[in-house]
Amino acid sequence: MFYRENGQYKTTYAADQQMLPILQDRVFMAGLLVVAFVAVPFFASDYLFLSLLIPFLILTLAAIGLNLLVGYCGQISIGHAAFMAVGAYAAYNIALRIPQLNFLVVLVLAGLIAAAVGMLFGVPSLRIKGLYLAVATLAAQFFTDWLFARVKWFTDYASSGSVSTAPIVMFGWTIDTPVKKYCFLLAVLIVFTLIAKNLVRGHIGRAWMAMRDMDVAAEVIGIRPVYAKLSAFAVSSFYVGVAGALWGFMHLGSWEPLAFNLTLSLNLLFMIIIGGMGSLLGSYFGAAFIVMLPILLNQLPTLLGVPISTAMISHLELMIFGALIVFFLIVEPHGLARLWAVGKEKLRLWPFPH
Amino acid sequence: MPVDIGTLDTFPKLLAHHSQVRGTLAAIREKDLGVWQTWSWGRFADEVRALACGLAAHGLDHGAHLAIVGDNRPRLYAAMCAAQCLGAVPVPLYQDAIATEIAFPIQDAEIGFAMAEDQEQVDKLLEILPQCPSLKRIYFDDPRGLRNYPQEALTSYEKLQDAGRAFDAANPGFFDGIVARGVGSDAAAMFFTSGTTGNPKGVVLTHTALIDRAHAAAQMEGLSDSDVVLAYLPPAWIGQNIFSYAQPFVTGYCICCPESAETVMADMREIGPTYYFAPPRVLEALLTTVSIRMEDAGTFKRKMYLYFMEVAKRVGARILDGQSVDAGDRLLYRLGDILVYGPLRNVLGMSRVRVAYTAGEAIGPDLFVFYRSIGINLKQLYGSTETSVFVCIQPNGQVKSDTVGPAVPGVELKFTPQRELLIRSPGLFREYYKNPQATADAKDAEGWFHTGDAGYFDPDGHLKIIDRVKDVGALTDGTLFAPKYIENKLKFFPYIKEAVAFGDARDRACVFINFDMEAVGNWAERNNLPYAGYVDLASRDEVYQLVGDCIAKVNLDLSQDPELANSQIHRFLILHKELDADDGELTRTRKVRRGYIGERYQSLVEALYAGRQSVHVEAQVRYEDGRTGSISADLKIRDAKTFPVAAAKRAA
Amino acid sequence: MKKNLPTFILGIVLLTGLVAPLATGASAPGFYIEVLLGGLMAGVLYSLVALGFALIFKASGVFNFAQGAMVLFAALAVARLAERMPLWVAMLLATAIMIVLAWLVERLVLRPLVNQEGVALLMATLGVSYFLDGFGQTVWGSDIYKIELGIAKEPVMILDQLFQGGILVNKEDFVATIAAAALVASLMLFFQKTATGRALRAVADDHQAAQSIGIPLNRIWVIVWSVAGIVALVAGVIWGSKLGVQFSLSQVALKALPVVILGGFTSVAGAIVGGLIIGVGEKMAEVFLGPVMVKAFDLAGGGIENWFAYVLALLFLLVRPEGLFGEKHIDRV
Amino acid sequence: MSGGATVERVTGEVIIAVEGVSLAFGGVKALSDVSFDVREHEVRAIIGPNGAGKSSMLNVINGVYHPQRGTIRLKMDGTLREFHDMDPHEVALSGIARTFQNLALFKGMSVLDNIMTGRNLRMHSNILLQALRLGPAAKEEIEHREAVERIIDFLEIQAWRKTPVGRLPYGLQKRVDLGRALALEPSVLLLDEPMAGMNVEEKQDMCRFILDVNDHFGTTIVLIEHDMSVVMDISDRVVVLDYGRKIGDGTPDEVRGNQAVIDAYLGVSH
Repeated sequence: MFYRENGQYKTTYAADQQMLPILQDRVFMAGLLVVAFVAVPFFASDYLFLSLLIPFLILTLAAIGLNLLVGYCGQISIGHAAFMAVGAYAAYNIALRIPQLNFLVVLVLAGLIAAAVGMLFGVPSLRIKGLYLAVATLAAQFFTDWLFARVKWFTDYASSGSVSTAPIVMFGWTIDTPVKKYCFLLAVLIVFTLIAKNLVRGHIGRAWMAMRDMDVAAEVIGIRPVYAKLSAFAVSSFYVGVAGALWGFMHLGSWEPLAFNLTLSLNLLFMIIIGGMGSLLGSYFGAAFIVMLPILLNQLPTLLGVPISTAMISHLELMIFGALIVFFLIVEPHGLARLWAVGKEKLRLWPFPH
Repeated sequence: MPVDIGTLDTFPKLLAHHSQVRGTLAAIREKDLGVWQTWSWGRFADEVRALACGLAAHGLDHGAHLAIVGDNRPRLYAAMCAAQCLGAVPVPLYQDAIATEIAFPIQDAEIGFAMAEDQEQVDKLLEILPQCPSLKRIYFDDPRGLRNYPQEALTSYEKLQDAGRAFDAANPGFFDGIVARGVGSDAAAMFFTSGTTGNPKGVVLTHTALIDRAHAAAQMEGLSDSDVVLAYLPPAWIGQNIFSYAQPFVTGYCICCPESAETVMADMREIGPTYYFAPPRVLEALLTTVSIRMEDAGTFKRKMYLYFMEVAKRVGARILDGQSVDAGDRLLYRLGDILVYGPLRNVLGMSRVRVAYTAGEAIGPDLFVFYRSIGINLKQLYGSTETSVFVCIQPNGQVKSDTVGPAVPGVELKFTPQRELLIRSPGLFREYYKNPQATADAKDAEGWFHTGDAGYFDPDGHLKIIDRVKDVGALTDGTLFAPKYIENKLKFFPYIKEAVAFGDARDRACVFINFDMEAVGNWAERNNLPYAGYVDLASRDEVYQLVGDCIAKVNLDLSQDPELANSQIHRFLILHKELDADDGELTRTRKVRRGYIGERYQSLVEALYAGRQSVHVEAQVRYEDGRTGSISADLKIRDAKTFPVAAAKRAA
Repeated sequence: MKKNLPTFILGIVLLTGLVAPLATGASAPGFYIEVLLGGLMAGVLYSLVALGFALIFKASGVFNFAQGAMVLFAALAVARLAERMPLWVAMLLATAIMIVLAWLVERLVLRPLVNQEGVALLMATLGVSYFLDGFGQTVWGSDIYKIELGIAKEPVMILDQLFQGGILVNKEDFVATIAAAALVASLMLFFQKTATGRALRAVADDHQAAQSIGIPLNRIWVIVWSVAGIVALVAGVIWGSKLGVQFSLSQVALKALPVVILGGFTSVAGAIVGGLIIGVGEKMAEVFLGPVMVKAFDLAGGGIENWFAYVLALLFLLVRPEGLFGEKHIDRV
Repeated sequence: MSGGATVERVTGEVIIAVEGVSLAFGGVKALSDVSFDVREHEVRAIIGPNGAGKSSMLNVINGVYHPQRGTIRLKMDGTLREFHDMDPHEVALSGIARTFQNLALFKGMSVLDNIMTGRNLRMHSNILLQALRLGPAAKEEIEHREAVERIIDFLEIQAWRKTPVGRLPYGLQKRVDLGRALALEPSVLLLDEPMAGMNVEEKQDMCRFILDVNDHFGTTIVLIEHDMSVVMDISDRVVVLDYGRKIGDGTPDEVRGNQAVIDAYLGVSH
């Protein structure tokens, strides 16, 4: 309805291949960025930042990471929180042992370490497919759970096994208030989203998708499975590792063993199923959904005046998540992102239905 | 604004001018390899120069002809101009014609050179090569599939240009000299028009004629080098060529060639032309797809669409004409523009259209008003190959659905006593090629071109074309009777499929009607009217009522026009069978053969004029399953509602 | 033979690990056998759950992640029902509930997703798993419950004349193991000898062929999910009586996954052997390897059994992706 | 197909030599002791009844299956070299591309991206450059896009370049499959039943494309096809397989006259 595409013709491949080829989309995106960077910091409350926006930004980053592997490369993982844990503990230890290091460097190093570990656990993917891989990634989950709980070095010999981080100072800028954290995370997320977008529309992204859609054909036309799969594991784990470090430093601040357990892994998976596999936008939707649902469930009964116990709420949450997963897999396997795309297509064709 | 012509009296000189003044602006775009590849005016000039020199090197002389066979392609347009540079005459031929059809022009004009688009066209030319001894060289644009063709006559576009560049280097000053020597009175192009009988005639148009007309129209519409045109019709038709060659040369605007026939709609949406031309059949087909696609929409969207189209019908055209409309309607239209008209224009690729023309045949008022009501400035124009198109154009704000507007500056119009339209204009053709007899028949000594069209000026001085002059007759009171005009008016109603009007040399007009089975069938279902078939419906009073209403509307319309008010339809009957080309009642192109029908159904005609209320017929009919049978029926004859002329005049 | 070398090496390493505690004298023989028996008992339970898992995979190609949730759900049902009625009635009732559940899963989840890729089905069972966890705790409660089988829990000393110190065996464990082993045996018989069992195998080999000879696929699915539900019930009751019925049961039952990887996905024998290997392996690792590692790496306690099964399966995937008894997969293009 | 000129194909040296290849799955023999060769620029057909081992033969040539016995020699750098257990992507690197009997397109991707994937083995910019889409990576994308657009143009599928392949009708999907293989700029193209399931018009188009590829790029074509009239029309030499054995080899006319072939195949099923 709002699209006026006449005259938006492309005379070069660069213009044709740009990220948002339609002017109206670019305008919309610019508006969204202004809102996110200017309006939100002015108007949002600390509660909103801490319970909604900050977790949303970090989990989106993690969901993008998982989506690169599962949604784009078709390699299932149900143990991705393990790589978050690797990222978090790596960042903790680096920051602890080399305190003068810039936080950005710490993040990148943590991501690289997570990427290395991810590649290690991705090696079985070269020999096995789909379902088998699920178990391999579970191994990563349970092994890291154990590793960080039991090997004292990782937790700096803290007696409780829990760790806490020092405040983050970067270029003389202390990121301590929720607003600052929000702005920093938003910037990080945008950069990482752009990078992910570039990767998936580059030849490596096509190699991933080819492996996902038809692996034998992909190999026959010259794609090396080793490179495609391991690079997907590496990039994915890098993203998730960075997200883990941010989760630890910016959201939790201090955390106990098992903060990155199977439940978190499964939640990541649910984000991309509900949001949309093989869609970066879907990662945003999925993360928003998973972050908001419990809050809504907590608020709703109070709003309606029906008292429900907290235990009950957490059970309800499980049931709703479970039912939604099945619902989405049956009704819209491509998730909310597909609904968005369909809506957009409808607007472009308005008033025609197709 | 179009350029000041001044001394730029040929197309090659105009090209040189553009390449100097707007050398970096886009001259021609083609969607190729996925993006819009662009030739600037400078590049265009370079291509033409190399081609012209190449053709010169191969022996194309002043006055010789270059056949151009293919779709809208930048290189083919460059070839047109290259020929003109040498004083040779490009002859664009229809790309979808079969081999034997293109043989005639090549033989007729003793064409020695041809530029073909691709293998398909080359194959056709090679096929007729034995019959066309004059044809020496065939150039081709797209080499696909031609790599191993052994024929010596074949040369690729690139090779031709290479030869040209070598020639240019060896003969510096040749090109500039020969372009400078060209004069406006040289032939610029020859278009073959398909006559209804006999061989096609080659219409020779001079540079002056084409440039003058293109310039006059461009000035009238204020075209400039920021306009954009999509070239999607056959370039061998002057209706495309004038917009994709002559006018860009006088204004410097950019033309765009679609990627392939399948992608025209998509390419149009991308380009969003600002200046658009479409014959009524194209507009009709577009409207049909709009309607069909809307049928599939959900209830809400469909209701919304219908509601706002009603609003548009009421006020849209008036708003476009700048007339006063009350505030409520204006607001409603504004809302409709957001919800329906704007998106619709976008999907049709017409968001940016400033000026759109339709011509070539009569356009139904509903169709015409549809486009205008959604804010597209669609106008009618009148012209033909012989007149370099632009004879009459409806000026902005003075658009009517049944006239073609006043004469474009520079054109003189008059009528013979038989109401045949005569035209004198700088845009007239020089001659029919090698056909002095036909030339003399068409163009008299004083330079008036006899169009063969009958018409008159309406009170506002707009030209109204009603029929071919040979079909126009007169009622016994001496007033004009134009059967085709009346029939067309009837056929614009969806319920009426065919109509046959009688009245020549009679005291009043009467018609036979064939209704449209599908439309009336649907109507009957909607109104819970059970029926067994065409014959059954044809005898129903309800159907007579429906048709009678249509005729009444036509009569009301006719009564507004002092010239035609006496031709109001007084009586009508619905034929018991559908007119059929197999029975000789229609031509193969589905035109009614009025004379034959009049003879065959003489008893019916007589009954109409005898004032009887019914007439008995027995006739052979063929059923859908192939069986034949005879029906005998009493056809009803009804009087139609007519309107007094005087009252109409008061209203007007 | 060359290709089997890594498998061979892995086998040698495992065997060495198995005999090392005895050979190095790190453990007394009696204690060693006690641990071995404990491992075997746990292993039988793993085998049981893995069998249910393999059954579903064989018949419907579904990698049933909800197996753990089913165990928890069944155990909760029995525990809470048994508070109001005799245990055997509770178990019968819970069996009925599990069959209804199987039917619902087939109707609401599998049927709409028929012909989907394996990964989508796996994710669907993740959804089922979440739903069951939530639903089970909503209906049955979320505290720790007990199941009393009415068998003495105090350990009994046996073979004390053979070894110094004898071997301590828990009588309840012993009975439970026998029961589980009996169920495993009867499942095998069911599979090999009955018409339904053969039909199940036909479905596994070729869905279309099975349908064309008149086996209603949907009913087969209900049957295998019911069987898996009953298996989950038995496992849940046994574990529940041992560990208490609580949320962590579902994670214990998840170990069926590495078991089937080890045994080969569609192999019944593989599920049994794999279960025993994992049961024994992780118990041995925990008891004998654990202390060594704690000392060597300065760990805060053992807990190797949490990951041992998975890492073992992972190693197996690397050297022998088809598992011990699985068939090699050939890609058709 | 082309009206203007019929072109005599000039075939060159042996480019693929299959010698004594045997392949079995478990106990089932798919190929036994098959030998034949393919010459440069020729159109070589492999025919035979269903289950004759035709697809297995292609799979052996391009490394999806590794034969238990026998050798495959490929021409590289001007000489025939023997290769053992080449992986499919190595075969692709050596200039052999293929299409698939059952469409094996990447369903989640557009026509353009599917064909772009065929360029992957020619794209080398590293992951960091791609991540930032810096100079060389962007330039590479554009260069290869242009190559792919030429293929799209060649196969006349411009109207669908951004359509997800899953939405295309079957005949067009087959064209995209061919396009993806062409994107490799192969010296040998293996076509596994390129015209299966097509109507007459689509078959004609596909024939034209195959011959144009052979003519325009000088690509050697090895194709499996069931439609005998097509095989006889466009191929230079034909190999006939039956139950995994070669029972005939020669020009279409020779094969047509071969009694064993007539018995096994032509006479019975067609």
